Amino acid sequence: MSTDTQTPKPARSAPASRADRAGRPTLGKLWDTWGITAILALLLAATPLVAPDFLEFSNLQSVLRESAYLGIVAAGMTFAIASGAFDLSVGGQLALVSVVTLIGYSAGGTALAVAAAVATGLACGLVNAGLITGLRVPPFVATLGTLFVFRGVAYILTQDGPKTLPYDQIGSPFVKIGGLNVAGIPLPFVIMLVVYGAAWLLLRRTATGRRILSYGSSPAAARFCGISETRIRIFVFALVGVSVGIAALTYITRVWTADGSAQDGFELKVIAAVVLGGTSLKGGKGTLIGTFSAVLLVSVLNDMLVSQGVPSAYQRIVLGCVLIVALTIDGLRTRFAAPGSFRRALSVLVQRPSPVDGA
Amino acid sequence: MRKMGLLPIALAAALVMAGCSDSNATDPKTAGKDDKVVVGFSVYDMQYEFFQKMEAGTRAAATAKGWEFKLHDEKSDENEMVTGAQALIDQGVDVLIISPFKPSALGPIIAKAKAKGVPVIVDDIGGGGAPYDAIVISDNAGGGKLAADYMVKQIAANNKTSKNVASITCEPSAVYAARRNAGFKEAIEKAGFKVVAELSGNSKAEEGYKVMKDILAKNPDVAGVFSCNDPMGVAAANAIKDAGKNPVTDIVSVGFNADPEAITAIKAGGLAATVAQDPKAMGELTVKLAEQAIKKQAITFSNPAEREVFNPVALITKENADTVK
Amino acid sequence: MSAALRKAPLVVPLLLVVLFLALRTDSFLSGGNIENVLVNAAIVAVPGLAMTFCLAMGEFDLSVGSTVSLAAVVCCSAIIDGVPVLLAMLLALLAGALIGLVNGMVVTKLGVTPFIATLATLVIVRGLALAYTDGHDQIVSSPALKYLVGGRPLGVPMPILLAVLATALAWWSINRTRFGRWVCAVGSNREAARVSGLPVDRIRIAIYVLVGTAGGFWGLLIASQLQKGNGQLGLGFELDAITVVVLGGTALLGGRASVLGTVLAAVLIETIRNGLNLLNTPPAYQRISVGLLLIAALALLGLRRRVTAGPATVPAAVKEAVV
Amino acid sequence: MTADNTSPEDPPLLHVDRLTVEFPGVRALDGVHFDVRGGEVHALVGENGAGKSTLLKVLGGLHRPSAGEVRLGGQPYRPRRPADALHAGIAVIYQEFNLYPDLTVAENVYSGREPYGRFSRGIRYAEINRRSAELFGILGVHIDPAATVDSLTVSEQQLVEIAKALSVDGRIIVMDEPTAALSADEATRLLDVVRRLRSEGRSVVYVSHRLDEVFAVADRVTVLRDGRHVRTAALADTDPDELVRLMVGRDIAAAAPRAGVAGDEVVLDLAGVSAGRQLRDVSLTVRAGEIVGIGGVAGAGQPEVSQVIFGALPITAGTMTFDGAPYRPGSPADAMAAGIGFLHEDRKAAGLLPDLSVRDNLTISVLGRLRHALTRLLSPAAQAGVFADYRNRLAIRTTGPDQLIGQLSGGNQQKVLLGRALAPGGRLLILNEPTRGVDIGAKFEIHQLINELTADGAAVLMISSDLPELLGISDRVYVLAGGQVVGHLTGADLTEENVIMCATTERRIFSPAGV
Repeated sequence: MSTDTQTPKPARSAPASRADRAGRPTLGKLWDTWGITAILALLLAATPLVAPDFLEFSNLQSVLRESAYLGIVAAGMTFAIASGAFDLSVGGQLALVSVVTLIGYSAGGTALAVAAAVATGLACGLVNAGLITGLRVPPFVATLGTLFVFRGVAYILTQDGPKTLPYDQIGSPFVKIGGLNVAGIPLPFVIMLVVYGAAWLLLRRTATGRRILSYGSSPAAARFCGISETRIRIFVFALVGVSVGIAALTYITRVWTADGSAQDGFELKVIAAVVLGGTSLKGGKGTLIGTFSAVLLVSVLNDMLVSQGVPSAYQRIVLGCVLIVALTIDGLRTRFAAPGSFRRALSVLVQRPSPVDGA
Repeated sequence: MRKMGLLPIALAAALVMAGCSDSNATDPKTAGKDDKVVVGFSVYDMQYEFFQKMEAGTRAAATAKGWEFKLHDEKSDENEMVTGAQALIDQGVDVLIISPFKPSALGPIIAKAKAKGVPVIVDDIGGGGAPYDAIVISDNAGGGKLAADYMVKQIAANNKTSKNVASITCEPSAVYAARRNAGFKEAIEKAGFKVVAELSGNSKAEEGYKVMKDILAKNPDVAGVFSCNDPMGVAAANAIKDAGKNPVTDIVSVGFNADPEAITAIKAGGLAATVAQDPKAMGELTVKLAEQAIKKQAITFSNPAEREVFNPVALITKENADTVK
Repeated sequence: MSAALRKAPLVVPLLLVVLFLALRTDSFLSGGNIENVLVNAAIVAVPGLAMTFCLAMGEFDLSVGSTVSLAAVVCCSAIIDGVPVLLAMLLALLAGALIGLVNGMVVTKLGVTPFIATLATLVIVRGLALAYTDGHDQIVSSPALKYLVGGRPLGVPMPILLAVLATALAWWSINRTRFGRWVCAVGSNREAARVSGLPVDRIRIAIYVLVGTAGGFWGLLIASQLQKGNGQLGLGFELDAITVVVLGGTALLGGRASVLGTVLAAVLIETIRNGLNLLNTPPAYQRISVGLLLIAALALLGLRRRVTAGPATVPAAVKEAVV
Repeated sequence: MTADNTSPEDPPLLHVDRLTVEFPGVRALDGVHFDVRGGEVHALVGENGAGKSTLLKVLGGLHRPSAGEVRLGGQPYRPRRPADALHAGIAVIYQEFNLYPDLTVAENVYSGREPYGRFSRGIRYAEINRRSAELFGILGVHIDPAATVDSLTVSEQQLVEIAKALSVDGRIIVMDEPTAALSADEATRLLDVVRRLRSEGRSVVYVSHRLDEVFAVADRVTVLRDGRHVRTAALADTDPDELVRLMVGRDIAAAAPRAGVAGDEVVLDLAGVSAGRQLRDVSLTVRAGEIVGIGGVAGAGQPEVSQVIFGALPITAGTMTFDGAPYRPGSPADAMAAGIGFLHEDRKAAGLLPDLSVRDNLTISVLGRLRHALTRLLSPAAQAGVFADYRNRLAIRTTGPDQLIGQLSGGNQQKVLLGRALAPGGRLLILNEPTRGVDIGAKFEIHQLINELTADGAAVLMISSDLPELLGISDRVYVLAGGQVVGHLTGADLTEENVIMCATTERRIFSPAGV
């Protein structure tokens, strides 16, 4: 090829070609928000065939009532994960808050119990936040540590036996929280809906929500936008704590008892639900709609497996596989289709190795 | 954007609607008034052999009576226990038998059962102070006492002069299992022994092994060890063996439950004794009580104050190990 | 001395704890008890070392606890079926390696974040162990298997011997060999590793296989102690393994590893556990002590970083997030 | 200048023929021709988005072409992964650093190619440390091969990247903006290294926005625009004006004329400010309507000055005055509240919020005033209004407010971040490297915008390592060295020579007219 032959060709308009790159809502973008909801819808559509009993009214009520405490904590956790951290201590928090709430109830009735739940949750969140911002412990380790500590304190408080709602309190308004229905909808689920409504506003329609997402997306950049890391951390972990406080109210009024071992492994369930919903563990993104649907999906699936008499060993296997499959779709999408198409992902699956990732 | 927020709510509403339309079709009350008696059994955790046997006994007895048997597995989770047991009641069982993972969580279940007029028979673990109709329970404290009496005898037979023994407990939340250690302690102290170490192995074999090693380091002269369950009991006996001592003739090791691994170990000289509960018989007994409850017949209680019906416990040693099925 | 302390800051609390226990109990310093503590530490240190590689690579493996259970089940049921003990042990290790391979493939080829992928296998593998045994104990009586924890070649308990070997190997591997440096390179900046031509996916898969195999080995040690396998073993062990690594000072973000820290942390945790038992402490306080220890160690690290580090300048290479 | 060791008739060493690279929805390269001869320095120029980086990534084995062919030494060259490129003797220095902050310099340089002992399997550290030191000797810098990379300055990290490429001993070395993070002095030395590589018979593909460098070192130049080949020419046959015209497809003036008029009102005053060991006794003044530049070699304390003023770095001595009042910000939030806008020099690491939309990226600094008075909820309309305002004013090319910022070109990203700095409407703007990694067209627009701002009475403090920019639009320039002010240049003293003199020698020049 000789040195200077090419003369400038009339170029296509650059903005037009750039516009192709990422304009319309793509399949990928839709999946981000609605993917898990779509799977939930599919599952529900299949229920009449697989598990006809599922659609019985009382069963639906039971599923919704039972989802609430997981769902409410998952809403709080969505903020933590969107900010780029997660809270491993929620299991310990739930145990401790539940124990303190029952102590509060026996000491001062419903009002004190509700106040104790929210206050204890908030206090747990602030302890985490203090360790993370004040002592600079990474959130993973800080909350792993407080998971042990909160559970330990709950154990100490229940050394003489689990705290229990006495049976003669069956008529008290506190107990009603877990059992009452509002227009046929279980009260815990109503509380969960309210929590999600508020959380959605907080994440999407407030400056704080924007700042949390900004911080999760790039802590360094957020700092130079005048966003205080300390305030974000405190807010987010306090929020998780309060969500546990609210969740504990719906939990304890349904189960009536708590001690240090309550809901062992709860933290992993919550994180799995949030991630299943489409919130990225890397931070910067959060979808409450996804979390909501994921919580229901897990509950519905669990209920169907239980009602169909699937042994618990196989229930585990099914739930684990669902997690991997859902996240695989997500992983393939974010990995291959950054500008938003499944085409390359498919081509890659057919002809290995991928052009994006060699080795 | 606004639509996005509403859709899940709409979805949930649709879900509830779907439920509404169906709910008239199968009214639990009518289902309950079929000729065929339906019995629901909510079991602690089917991963454990003990409860597998209990389930087998319950199922066999119910089927023998021509009842329909519905099973629910609590999977060692109080939330699943409440949800699943309440679901059984919703499904219209005529009587509920439950071996509760957390007895203190029986309240909401029994409240729901009472509202629907379903009697509740508790099988083992504990009653949590709730108004159940009857509870079939192994005599935990009595079992601990059996273990202590045997241990005293065996220590004497071993020609040991040490008056020190150890006790390994389940997780701190297992208050009913703790009665075993309490019964053991009371009886053995009466016989002039001292419980020099009372430590938790959290019901796990791994931790039972470690804890026994710690006990051996601290009190090498212990003459016996009682464990709150067999996985820990056999593990502790293994730790004793690994320390070069004999779990029968040096340190009298006693477990609780008569799990197959304990029976195997006793036959092989790897464990001195265990306290047998008979989960199968307990299951059968609950079905008998359930029938009485449905027919509103009076139940004869071993301890009327707590509406307890004791299922006897028995000591299993090498002599009678073969008799355990 | 101060340089050594900076490399292994856990020495200080360890010495304090040892001193305290030596004064407060008469049995802590007995030869049998020290050996007891060291054997327990060795058993958690070996998988901890594998997990050190994983964290140095900036990733996690939560499935270890279930791997322990499945490996113990595989080994014991193979022995029951008449498979020679050595072969049964090999099968258990293979099972662990296979779980690691699945983890590695799911993480690299399917692009699922490690936290979630291994959380899913944690659930699945335990399900497999339970389904396979149907909840029954797989009881064996095998002196050959017992040798793994009970043997004393050269008068040293086998687990300690193995842990010392593993520590030396891990230290050399991670600090001095290509493979180890590649692992740290991937943990430090995965994109750069790819551009530099490192076989990133193969390295990641290799680490998951390593952790899986170590989990299998852990299962063998437990099976050797208890002479049985079942679906309930190893519950929560994944957090034990991660705890010793993190307490040992290996950065959660990857890129750096502290092999000696992991071993010291294992010794420290087991010493405290043993000490609390010698002092007849109620179990509730044991949990709290581990939690507080973790927080305290990392808080000290954080404070030191804050004192010595300058202002927050932004590193040129953007670190990948924890997961 | 011209390559004597090969004649134009020889088959080229590397031949890129009708290369097309497609991503879903985008054609990044469209039938591009490009060739490199043995022992030649071939410059590749074009605006951001022209396809240069894509071409380099094909050569480096990171992208695979959808059509066309690459031949290396006459053989088809189809790298499937970066390792293949290295084996074929092609070393690429990408614009983004690819370093391991936790590993040592030598480990970084020899990553993937470490020599190791046969039996011990241990890496031969003595050897790689020695060889790394030799490479730095060639580059004329002292960097400890055993130091970890996170302890290095940005320019040192760039030099490690260069050493990495040199260590490959490749036939073709590809450099993408290698001088972007280097001081003028280091850049000069790098150009010497490039010449030396050529004299050794190696080929260099040199990508740069800086046409002066291209003319200083290259034999031939290829211009790309919108993913297409525009022209390849010997340097002797072209001139900067023509290249700029070919790159942007139109004529533009080289530098925007200065429009602002410096007033007398002092907006910002620093008196004897120190910050740890990084800044010592810095005094400077910025007046309304003025553009004040800060120059110096990399690592002399320029970003630290800006961070002290913006409250991101604590001040340990001295005083600051802002708008006539004592000023001591505890955090960037304080500085923003006081009325200071800030642009960070590292767009990728500390500027962009990559998961957020362009609208959110722009309005994040003013969310507080976009809330509904009663509900305190954000008003989407108000956000959209602010965004539309700056989109028009800064001519941001985007498909819409919801587009993710990562999908914009570098220049447009920078405009969004400028909008973020401007939106609070403060009196003082601190602009760190306002046009780094920005194409020529956008650069011109940004300069114009800065001018307009000062015409409206804002004060601008601009830190730039791009000397023509620094001298072209600043009214006055402070020169830093070792965290101290070593020069203050105004009027006739404001020359490239004086800045370099102050920054790199003991001489200090303080223009009498200033302050």
